[in-house]
Amino acid sequence: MADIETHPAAHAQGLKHHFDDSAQQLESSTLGMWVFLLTEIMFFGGMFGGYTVYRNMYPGAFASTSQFMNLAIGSINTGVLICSSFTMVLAVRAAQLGKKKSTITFLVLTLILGSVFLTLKYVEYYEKWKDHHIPGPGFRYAEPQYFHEAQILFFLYFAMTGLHALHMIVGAGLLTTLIVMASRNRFSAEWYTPVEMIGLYWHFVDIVWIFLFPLLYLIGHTSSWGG
Amino acid sequence: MTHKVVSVKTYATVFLCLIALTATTVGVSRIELGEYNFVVAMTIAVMKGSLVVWFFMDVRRGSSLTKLFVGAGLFWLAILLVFVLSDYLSRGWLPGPKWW
Amino acid sequence: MSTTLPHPLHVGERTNYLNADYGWKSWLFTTDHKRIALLYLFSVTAFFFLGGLFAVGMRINLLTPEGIFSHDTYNKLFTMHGIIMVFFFLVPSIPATLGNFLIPIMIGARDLAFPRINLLSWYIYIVGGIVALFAIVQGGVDTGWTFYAPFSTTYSNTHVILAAVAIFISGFSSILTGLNFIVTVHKMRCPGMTWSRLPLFVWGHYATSLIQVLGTPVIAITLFLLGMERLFHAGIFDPTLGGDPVLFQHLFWFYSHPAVYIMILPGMAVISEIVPCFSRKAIFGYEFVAFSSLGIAVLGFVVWGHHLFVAGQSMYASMVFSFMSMVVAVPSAIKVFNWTATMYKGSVSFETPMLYAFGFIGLFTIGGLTGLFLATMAFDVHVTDTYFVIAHFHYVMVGGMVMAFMGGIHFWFPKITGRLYPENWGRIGAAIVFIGFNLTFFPQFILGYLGMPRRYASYAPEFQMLHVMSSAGASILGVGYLIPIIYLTWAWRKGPISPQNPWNAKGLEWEQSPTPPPTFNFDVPPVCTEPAYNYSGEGAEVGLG
Amino acid sequence: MSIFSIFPDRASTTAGQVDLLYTFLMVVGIVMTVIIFSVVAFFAFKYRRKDPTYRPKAIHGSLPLEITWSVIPFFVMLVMFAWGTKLYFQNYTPPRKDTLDIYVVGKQWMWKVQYPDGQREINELHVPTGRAVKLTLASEDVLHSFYIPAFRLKHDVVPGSYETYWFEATTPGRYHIFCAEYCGTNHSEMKGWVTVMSPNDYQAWLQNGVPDESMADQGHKLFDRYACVTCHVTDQPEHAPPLTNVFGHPVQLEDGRTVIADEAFLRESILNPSAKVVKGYQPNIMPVFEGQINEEGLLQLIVYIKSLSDSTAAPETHRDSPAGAIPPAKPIHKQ
Repeated sequence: MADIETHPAAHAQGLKHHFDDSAQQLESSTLGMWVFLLTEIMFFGGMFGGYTVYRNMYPGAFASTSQFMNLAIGSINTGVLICSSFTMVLAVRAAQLGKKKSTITFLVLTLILGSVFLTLKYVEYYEKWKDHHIPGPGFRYAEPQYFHEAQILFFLYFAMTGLHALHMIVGAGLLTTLIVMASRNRFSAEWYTPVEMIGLYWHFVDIVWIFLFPLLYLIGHTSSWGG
Repeated sequence: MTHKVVSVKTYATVFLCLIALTATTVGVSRIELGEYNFVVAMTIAVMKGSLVVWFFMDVRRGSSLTKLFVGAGLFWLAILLVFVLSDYLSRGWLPGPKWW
Repeated sequence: MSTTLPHPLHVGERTNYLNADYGWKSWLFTTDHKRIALLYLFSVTAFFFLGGLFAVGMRINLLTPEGIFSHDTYNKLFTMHGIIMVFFFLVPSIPATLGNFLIPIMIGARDLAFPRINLLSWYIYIVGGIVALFAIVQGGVDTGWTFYAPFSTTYSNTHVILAAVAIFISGFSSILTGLNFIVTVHKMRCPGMTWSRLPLFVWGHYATSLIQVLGTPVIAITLFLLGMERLFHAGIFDPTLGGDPVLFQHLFWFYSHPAVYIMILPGMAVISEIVPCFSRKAIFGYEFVAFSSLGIAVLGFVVWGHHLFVAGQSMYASMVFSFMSMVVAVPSAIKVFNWTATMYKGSVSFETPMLYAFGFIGLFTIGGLTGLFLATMAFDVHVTDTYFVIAHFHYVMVGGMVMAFMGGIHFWFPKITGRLYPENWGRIGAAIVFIGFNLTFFPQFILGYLGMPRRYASYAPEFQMLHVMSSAGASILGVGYLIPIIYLTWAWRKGPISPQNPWNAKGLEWEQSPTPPPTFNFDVPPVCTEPAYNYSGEGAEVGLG
Repeated sequence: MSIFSIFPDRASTTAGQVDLLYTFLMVVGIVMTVIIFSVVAFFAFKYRRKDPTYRPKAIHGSLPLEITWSVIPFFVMLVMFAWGTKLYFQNYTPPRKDTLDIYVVGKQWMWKVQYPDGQREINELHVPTGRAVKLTLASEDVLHSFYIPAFRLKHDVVPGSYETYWFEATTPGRYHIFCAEYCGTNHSEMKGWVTVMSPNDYQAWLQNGVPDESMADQGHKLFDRYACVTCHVTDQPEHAPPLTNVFGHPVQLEDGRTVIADEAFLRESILNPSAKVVKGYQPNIMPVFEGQINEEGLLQLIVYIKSLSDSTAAPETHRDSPAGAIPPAKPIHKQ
């Protein structure tokens, strides 16, 4: 019956007492991360639902608001995020190989690209603020017939991109932690779970943007779909 | 760790695909295709998302359990969107013939 | 006792999770799932009695047609009753207490997969609870627990945002608990614990966790939008600004309907343990009971529109939702039939947990059948938003869930505390709860069909008799809940020491883990060698330990 | 209503149908409950523990049984579903013709009722027996629900849209109206009475006085007051779409879609004219009337526009209300 070792004589690096071995712990962490991403899908899903309903309800207003989205910044930001996903995946790869220095380099690069994204997002928000496109009492809109609808759509824009940006900020914090951990030699080719997990998170945030970008910036000027 | 490391070349290819798809979607959006702008944009977004999930997030080599959970996420998202929309899209329908 | 017990020792002679460490720090910073379960047990019990106090206020108010308190007070009473009971009692009740305590032991693990996240979830729950209490102290909320827009976004002058924040926060506690359970069940099972040997308690909680993980984020985002709307009045749910109030209801019920399965599935999970144990017989149709839990979890997500039959939802969508609501009743019916069939040719005894299980089966049957009534659209048009719905909901939630909770607490009381509770007091308490419950809520079915709308601070005089009956029943029900609190508290301190397996029950938690369990649950690494509920002892590999 | 009754008063054709459905549901429910209770009780008694050491043989299940008790209830549920759905569609689909249209506006915390001939009431609704009555429900503020237990009918009143249901009253008497959707502090005070009268009594009630003006007339007045008349002129279609024979007909929109000009379309076109622009016209010409006309005024305008479309009558006749058979009467409550 003792076909498992309860407490391996030498605890592998980072192995918690309640796991049998590192493989079990890694699998658990990975599964846990994916379950967490599942909740994230539904979290954004609620807003995608609201977006879908209103876009379907007010196609004309969508056509109108899309002209006020900064397509240049949106496109650049998409590129920036894809680059950051690329550097992230390289960081994970370096960690797998136990290369401390390149792990740190790629993590730092990811962090920088994330910050570039957030900075551009800030510029975009600032533009919206100058144009009185923030929903609320100060909201102004050029085409009066779409005033209310545009306000709802800008509300959704801010809610969706704002929550996305919040996830980016959290991600930046996590990356910083990783960089510190890596520089303190906490990772090895045997144990680099945090890098991998935060990598998954970072890619997920990237995917959210991959969908936000066309929905908010690109397809506004086409007419309605479905009914 | 039993995981074999993926080559930089694979990652770079995926990365270039993603950039190319982004350029395509931006470009296509400048062409008036009517209803199809939406279809094209969403198809490209799904392709990009799949690339990231499949290669960067390594679902490709992940366990079937991971794949199951990814599928579950998409399935439930579909439930939410389809059933909410089912109300809005059928609201305008006139009451049907008295088939009873 | 047929099985040889590996450690026939007594409390006090050995270290267990309760006496392994002392002092408040050892509790507040513990990562032991059993201690966290107890932290949860005390907090949900406190919220249960707080929510109960609000119910007492409501039943007092409804003694006279004019109402005893002001309308405003009554509106706040039922709102806070709903919020506290749903989000701070029913949702965490069984999973976070019994589930937390038992799942690792039942599957032979030393702890949940993420012990620190488990502790974090309790702290998040407490923070959410404190915000809710703060909202109450500040003057409360008067929107009803459903927060329907545009009343909640524009018209209510109460602390809607605070209440929404409280629920938002506590939602994350629920998500983290669910996440922990899913990973634990997948990855932490001991050798021999295959999926087909998993206790049904674990199956039920697995299904519950799926709903928690997939549904809760949507209520979080809905309440986030509600709060933002209240702050900025962008109009997303406000029809005067182009928004659609029905969208709020869709998003709200996308979580809140599956949430009632979050509440009832763990109850069913408990009953699936109790019935075989007190019938001395394997559960009838194990696979059907197990998969019906998953079936409920999945189908439960496509029925929410039955809350919107009169809300302006498209008739065709209503039709689909009505049909799905009928379908989701099938797995629930399967469970009831299988529990009943389990007793066939068994050896049934009538200790307190079994009495609660009987209560559960009976009341859940009534609650479930009236749920079918409500899924029948033309009937729903008449009784929705009346006391019929209230009665139905309480039959399922109080008659079902709370009965199961009480049954589970009694069943595993020896495991948790290492002591036995007084059996006769337990039986008396169960009987009083059963009688009080029916007196309280059965009249409400009649009230509902007669047309008494819910959330009424005052009502037409002809309804008074039934309301007084209901209030009288509620006072009996209240006594029924106080009795167990008293004798269980006493038994925890002074009750007779329990043997390892007082019920002669099957399952790793009784057979291979000492009572009460040590910090890491097992003295010897557990191995599962037989199917669950192998009460007849067939095919077991003998000679454990 | 006797205090021991389990059925509320039955005063519409629907009530009996819903009660019949309820009876069916009750029978199914009671039969199921009795079966389960008695089987549980029987097993519990028959197989009660006599010998503490007795170990019963395991019975692991039975596929035929599982199928039986899944499929039979499912078919019973299908009957419930079909029956309930049929009745639901029937109650929420008003007959196309010959209905007595009554307009109800919910407002915290009262019901304002308008009749086609111009009468107005608060928290009172008068209807004749033997005639299909169609209610159009609107809300000034939050969600309400117009609930008449004696008719077994309710529908939420959703701000921003019109909801309808219909009934045919059968039994004269006075019955409760409740607001069933929680709407704030005095939700429980938002109730009233529906008075069902025989057709003769109803006529007498209507003729209680001479009406000032019908609902369409009131709408016409508003039409003049808001200067709609300056642009919406029948013989000059270049400024604005003429409104004759618009109601109930398909309208081509500027963006290519076609919609039916129903109450909801008219409502939206008054409040936010540029939301759906008729083909051949410019947006942003007509002023936005959002926040300027209350729900009652809107209903009057819509009834007026409807009256322009009654193909059987001359469009400009104001007295031509949809309830044409009923002679004009005096308002009950002057406001």
